Amino acid sequence: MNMRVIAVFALMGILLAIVGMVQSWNVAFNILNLCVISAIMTLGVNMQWGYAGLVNFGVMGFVAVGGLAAVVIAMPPVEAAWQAGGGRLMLGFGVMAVVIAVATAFWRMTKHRLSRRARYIIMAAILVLGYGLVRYITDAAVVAIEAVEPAKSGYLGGFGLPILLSWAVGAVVAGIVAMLVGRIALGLRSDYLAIATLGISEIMIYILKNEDWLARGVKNVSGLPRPVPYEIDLQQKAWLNQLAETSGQSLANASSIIVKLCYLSLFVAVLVGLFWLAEKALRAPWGRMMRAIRDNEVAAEAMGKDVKGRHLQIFILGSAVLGLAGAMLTTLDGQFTPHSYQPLRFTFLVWVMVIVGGSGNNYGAIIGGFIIWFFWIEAEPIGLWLMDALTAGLDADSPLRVHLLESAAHTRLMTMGVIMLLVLRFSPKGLIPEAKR
Amino acid sequence: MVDIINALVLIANFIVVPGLTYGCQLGLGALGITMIYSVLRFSNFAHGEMMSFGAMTTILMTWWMQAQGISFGAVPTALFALPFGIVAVIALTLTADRLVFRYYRSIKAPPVTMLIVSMGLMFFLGGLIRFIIGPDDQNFFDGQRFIINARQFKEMTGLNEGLAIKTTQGMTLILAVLMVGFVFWFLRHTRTGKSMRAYANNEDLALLSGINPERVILVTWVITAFLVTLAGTLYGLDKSYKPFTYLSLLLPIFASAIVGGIGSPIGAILGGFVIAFSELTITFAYKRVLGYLLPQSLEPQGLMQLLSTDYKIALSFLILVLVLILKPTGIAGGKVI
Amino acid sequence: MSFLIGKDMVAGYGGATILKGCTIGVEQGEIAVIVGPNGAGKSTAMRALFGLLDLTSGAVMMDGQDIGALKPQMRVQLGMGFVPQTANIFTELSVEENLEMGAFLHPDDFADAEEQVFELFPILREKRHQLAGELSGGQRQQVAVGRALMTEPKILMLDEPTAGVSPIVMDELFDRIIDIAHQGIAILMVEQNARQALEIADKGYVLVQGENRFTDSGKALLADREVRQTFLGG
Amino acid sequence: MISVKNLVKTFGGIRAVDGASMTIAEGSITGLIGPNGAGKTTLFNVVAGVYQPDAGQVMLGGDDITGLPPHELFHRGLLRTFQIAHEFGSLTVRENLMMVPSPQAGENLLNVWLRPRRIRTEEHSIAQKANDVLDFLQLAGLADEYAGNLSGGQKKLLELGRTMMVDARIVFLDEVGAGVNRTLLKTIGDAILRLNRERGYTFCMIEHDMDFIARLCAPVIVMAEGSVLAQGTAKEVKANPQVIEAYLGTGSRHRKQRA
Amino acid sequence: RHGDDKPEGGVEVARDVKIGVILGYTGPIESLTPDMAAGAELAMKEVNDSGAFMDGLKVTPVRGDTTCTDAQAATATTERLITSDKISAIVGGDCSGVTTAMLENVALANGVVMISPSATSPALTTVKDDGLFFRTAPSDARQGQVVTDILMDRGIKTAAMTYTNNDYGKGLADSIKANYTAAGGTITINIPHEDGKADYSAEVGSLAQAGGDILIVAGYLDQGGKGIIQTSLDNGAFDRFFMPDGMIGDSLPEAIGPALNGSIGDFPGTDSPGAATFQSMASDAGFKGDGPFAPESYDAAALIMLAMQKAKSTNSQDFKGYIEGIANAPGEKVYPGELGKALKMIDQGTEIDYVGASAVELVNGGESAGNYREIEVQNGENVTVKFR
Ligand SMILES: Nc1ncnc2c1ncn2[C@@H]1O[C@H](COP(=O)(O)OP(=O)(O)OP(=O)(O)O)[C@@H](O)[C@H]1O
Ligand SMILES: Nc1ncnc2c1ncn2[C@@H]1O[C@H](COP(=O)(O)OP(=O)(O)OP(=O)(O)O)[C@@H](O)[C@H]1O
Ligand SMILES: [Mg+2]
Ligand SMILES: [Mg+2]
Repeated sequence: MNMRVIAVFALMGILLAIVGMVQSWNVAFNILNLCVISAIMTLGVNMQWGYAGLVNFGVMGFVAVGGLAAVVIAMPPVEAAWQAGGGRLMLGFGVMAVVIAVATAFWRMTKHRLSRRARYIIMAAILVLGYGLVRYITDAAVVAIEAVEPAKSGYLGGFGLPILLSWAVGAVVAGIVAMLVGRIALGLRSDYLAIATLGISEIMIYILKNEDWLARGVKNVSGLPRPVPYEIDLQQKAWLNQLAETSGQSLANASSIIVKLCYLSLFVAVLVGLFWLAEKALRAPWGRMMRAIRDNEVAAEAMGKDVKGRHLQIFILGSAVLGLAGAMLTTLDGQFTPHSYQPLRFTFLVWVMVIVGGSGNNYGAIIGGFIIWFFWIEAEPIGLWLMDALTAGLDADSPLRVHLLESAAHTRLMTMGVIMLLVLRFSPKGLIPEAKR
Repeated sequence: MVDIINALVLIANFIVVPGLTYGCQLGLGALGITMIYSVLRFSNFAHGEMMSFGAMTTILMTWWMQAQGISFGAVPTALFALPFGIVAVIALTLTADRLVFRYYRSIKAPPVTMLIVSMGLMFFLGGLIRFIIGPDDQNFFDGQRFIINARQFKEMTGLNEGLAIKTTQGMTLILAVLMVGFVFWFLRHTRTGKSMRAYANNEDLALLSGINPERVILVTWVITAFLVTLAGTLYGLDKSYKPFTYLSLLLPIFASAIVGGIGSPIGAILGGFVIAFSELTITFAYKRVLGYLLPQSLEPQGLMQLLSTDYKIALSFLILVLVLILKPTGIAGGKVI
Repeated sequence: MSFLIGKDMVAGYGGATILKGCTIGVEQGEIAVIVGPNGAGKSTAMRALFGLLDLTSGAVMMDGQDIGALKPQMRVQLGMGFVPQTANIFTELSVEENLEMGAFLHPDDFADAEEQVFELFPILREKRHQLAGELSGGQRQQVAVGRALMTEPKILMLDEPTAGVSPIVMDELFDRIIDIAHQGIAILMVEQNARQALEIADKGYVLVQGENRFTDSGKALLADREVRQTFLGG
Repeated sequence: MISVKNLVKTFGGIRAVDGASMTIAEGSITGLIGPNGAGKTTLFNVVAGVYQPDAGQVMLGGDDITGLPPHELFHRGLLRTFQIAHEFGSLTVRENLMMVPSPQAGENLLNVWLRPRRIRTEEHSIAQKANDVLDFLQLAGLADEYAGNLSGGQKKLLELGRTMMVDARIVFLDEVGAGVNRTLLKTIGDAILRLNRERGYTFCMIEHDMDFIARLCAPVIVMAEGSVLAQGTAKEVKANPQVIEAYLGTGSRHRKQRA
Repeated sequence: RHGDDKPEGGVEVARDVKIGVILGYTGPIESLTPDMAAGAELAMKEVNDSGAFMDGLKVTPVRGDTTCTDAQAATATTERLITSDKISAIVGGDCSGVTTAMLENVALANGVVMISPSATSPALTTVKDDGLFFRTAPSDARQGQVVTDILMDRGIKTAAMTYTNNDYGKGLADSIKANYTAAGGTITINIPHEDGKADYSAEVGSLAQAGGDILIVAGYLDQGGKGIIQTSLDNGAFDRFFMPDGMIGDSLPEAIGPALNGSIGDFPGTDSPGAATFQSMASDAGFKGDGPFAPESYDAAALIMLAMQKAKSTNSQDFKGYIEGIANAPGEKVYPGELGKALKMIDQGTEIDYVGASAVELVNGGESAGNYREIEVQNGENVTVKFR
């Protein structure tokens, strides 16, 4: 078992090294950085699916929430927007909170006092009036905020704090969102839960796309501050010039590699920490309880386990990890673009990683993140190379060869598909299956 | 009186007809999903691409027929190319089963492994299709476009509002209803259908009853091939064929299957309608309808829209979540056929 | 040589060998009963006889022919019927559809056979349109046996058919089994209600840790003090 | 200890439990018998919180426990087994037992990360206990096997074993005997008696093996068609003509023929 | 297809120059990109055929996929093309999100010139780019004015509007709305639509109810934009449309048929013959030259090569400063198909003003200024009726 873990990770290292040598080390480190972030996402999903059997197809939404946190924490505030409508908007939120509080209080207090029908009617009235009131207050504020230099800002901006802080905030906010989602959806059975969470995450993305005051919507926020130095600043530094000269690298290369290594060390620190926590938990009675719940909820409930509560707990934890990964990703990208949160990229791909790696197993989840990300990026050159090799015998401008090379981009998808099928064929329980304890 | 009829026509034209069509399109897709789910026990994410593949082969065949000068007047040529598409998809599904799914069945892999495997197939097919026909839009409709169009309708009735019904809309509606009825009847009342459900429920016991699993699987894929080709082609005829849309179509199709209750053929169609009509009715601007119905003095100023179309898709998911909260196994109480 | 016989069967799951060369056989018109402690390999032996599990060595013969290479569905066609110990009904099919699946290979005389099952287990007639998965434990067991009876087998194999059924139904069931045997059908049965079962058995096997410990007529085993003490609960 | 009043539970049109009332006295071993489909298991499920009743009330001690979720009932000392075994298939047999005690310090994540020592000692004692139970059930050899791979009877034993992992006040046993070897069942019967006498467990058990019932249970409650048909000692019940008619029968034809 | 083994920088000893064509070949705009790439590659072929480029150097295109949405994949691809394939400049990216990521995370660090043929986001105007980033797609602000002028001149006072829900559509719609309202027009409704979706009946329903003399569709001609027009015509919601640049192309009138006659639009271009030339060149080469951003792609590639020629270097740092000068007046006007001539003129020291297929004019540190043609669909064809 342990041999297998070592072998698979060694293989991964070799693959990256090959990329480093054949293509370039910059590419290798670029891939590695995202491998690590992917591995954090898979850890999150694996907690939910592998430990507890919860199918969360809302990965995309939680990652996006984490990304939003990066914007809100790190971008400088837009003073003009705050002046134009910030106060009014906050007032609106305050009113919203009051409305919700009043509604819940009413619901609780009248439980045995009013007839069901009366309760529903009054409740509906409170909500509708509240909604109207909130909209009345916020609409004007939103218009005012979005009118402030719409091409450049048009949103409230953030708090201008160090972006690393957003990693923690992203996790917390994603956790809070997960709590709300979990309360609604966790009663559902597997496939239903999958689609419900997917649906909710779509809703979340739509909010991000359409509420411009929050993070500019589809107009994107770019130029997020970095936690690491900029390449062009590094290139001015004497020590780097020296280093580049001694190592025979070009200045640009050297500076990019250094930046990537800086990111890498941050990411790896997070991954190792999370891994330790997750591994501890999985091996403790807590993990045993979770697996028991996964196997048979009815029996676990009869053995005194609060299945609902535990489901919620793991849902929150896993989603928080996804939020953390989302904030890290946005930090690395330096921008927040709601459009990029597509189910294919963030839900399906991450699930593929978990299953290919081997669910219920933290090593498996991590290696799944590494391998699949690697091929997600390298499938394009591999496909191109394949096409070239396949048609090498053909005339340089034979129509078939031309067509094949022209459509080479699509071999990226095909290659990806074939690789997935092959891996799952030869280790159907994932590269590193769940261990017996 | 005329006002009321005008209002009704308005609603028919902008809500009922498109809703029925779109609902049926989703329903046909969802029916295929349900078919695979209820017999082979996994959510087939390659479904969208299979639909696309079916439409593609039909298109290629249509082009060929058109090139040979074969045409059928008012009826779209594609309808006659359809059988060839179906044969091609049968070949595809059976090959895919043979090369891919069979192995996982034999080792009794859990449904999510099958699901992920079908994603692998989705990637592969997606690439293959673009490879063959390219990523572009393809128009392959010929024949008569409208059963009745808005202008004709206005002239005929002398009403203010027009009503348009496209040939493809009529076709979609009829075929979808026929297919649902057939699948329901087949699973419910034929021996083969029942044996398929039995196989799905307890494979070992099915063996002990003398049911031949190979046959069950064969029949399942054949019916699925019918469904996907039909759904893919009708959709392509009505809107237009473009590989990428079939990927986007996957989500609403799954949503329909789930809302209706996955595993239930009737549920599939119902789910399709719920998704389609929730989008249409809630984002519809009722200004003109109310304009007809209310006295002039009360005529509304705003658009009278419950929710902006910005949130159209979010809305269909919201409905989905609401339905599931109220009825956790879907409208038709899934999993039980 | 018996009508159906598994000779010196060795089989297991993955690493563990469960059957260590046991032999089990039954004649036409005869009732054979297997008893033994939990985990002795009784169910495994039944599964091996039916081809649901591959033998490492040994042979399965029916009517003098080696059927070891046949798939389970082929054995069904040869006339073997089987009620497994667990997962023995189609939970998502109605009671009637369960029976119908039993008659999958001979749909023609379905109505008659169904009538017979309903006579044996009257409660099933009432529940015929209910999903089998919603039945009580004992009712499920009745459906399971009913389904196997519907296959009109030449040899009927039952793995603990009476587990969880009420005394009155158990008696009915045993009576029916005797009737069936009288029609010339071979019956092989695993039972924990061992005393009642051995009473009607022509032949009894005591299986321990995958090996034959005692083999004799039902009566003789019942009379054996050691057998009663260690395996039949005194 | 437990009293059930006019309990009703329906599934669609089927009245599975139809106005049943009964009390299970503290310290008793109460037998619950009745024809297949009488509603025994359903009654258990309602009492144990798996189903919400449509009408009626369940009291434990002096408290109304109607509709409480199962895990809370567990903490109040109410344990149950399942007629159709509900093992945790991908846990080993030992883990199946070790997960039972609740709450465990190791089920709290903060403890897991911050107080490993405490968990280790706790685990040690739980494992000890699990091993004892496994020895008793003759399952020790299979301790590290996945529970999913057990034989039918072994799964039933595991069901019983779980109730032995903690100190319960009342234990509901749903046909633990079905599929269990009769010699072993005798030993189990002894254990039940011992738990009852020495540790004061109250038992309520469904069983179709009348010898077993007669040996252990007093009183015996007979259910039929969702309500209580008769109640009394095993002997009384056996002699009750209604019970014979509905449940026990008059013996098998062939036995009568031979007699 | 292996890169030369010499390290980059220093003396140019390379036998050929590689230019990355980094666009979304898979993903939501996969149907637009093949023509865009073909446009860029056509320019390179033309240059190669002329033999006049930097003493006979050959230019090779290297394609890379951005997926349009996946910033991580786009950066990785760019990283690979720059550091492994050693491309000297980039035509791309396409969608604004990935373009920003490519620029900020890779191109800037490596000092490589990027000319995007299609990213229109105003945010890219102000991004810190070290003088490396340009685009041949016009910015939205100008187009809003042009659209307003056309509508007002034709006396159209009310309009419904829908835009594709990305930064291009949103930015354009905002700009149209602002200009049009200021000029006294009324936008009855302004709603987004998502590209690549299954059905647009709901959007069309709302648009129809709000009404208006015309429907402005700020989308893409083979994406949701087409779906909206088709659906509107099918159920009789609108019969006249305004189509901004993303919607103009022969394929649309072809697909929709006579119902589109009378609809109007605008498209970048002057009365220069560039666009027409490019179109016929494209159809000779077997691709659609009128698709959105195909001419811009041709121009992007052409500008890169002309600037290299002028700088006598393929190093971005050397030639980035010449791009704007070549694109703008004064100088000899250069049209598609004249790249060889232009290269020679540059060698001779003649000042040139590259007009190209889309009449590029770079302002604001690297954006297209945008001249527009007013289009009207007549007899199933896009006809230019006026220049603005
Ligand atoms: N989920 C359900 N849906 C519908 N009917 C049900 C359901 N569960 C039980 N029933 C019906 O309720 C009745 C009582 O079932 P229950 O399982 O309580 O019987 P029981 O007394 O335990 O029988 P047995 O001795 O066979 O275990 C049966 O007729 C059964 O068919
Ligand atoms: N799928 C399996 N994988 C591994 N071991 C198994 C599997 N099924 C059964 N076993 C083991 O094989 C042994 C014999 O099982 P079997 O089911 O044949 O027992 P049995 O005699 O029928 O017992 P019971 O009376 O309890 O039903 C048991 O120890 C069991 O743990
Ligand atoms: Mg057994
Ligand atoms: Mg029961």
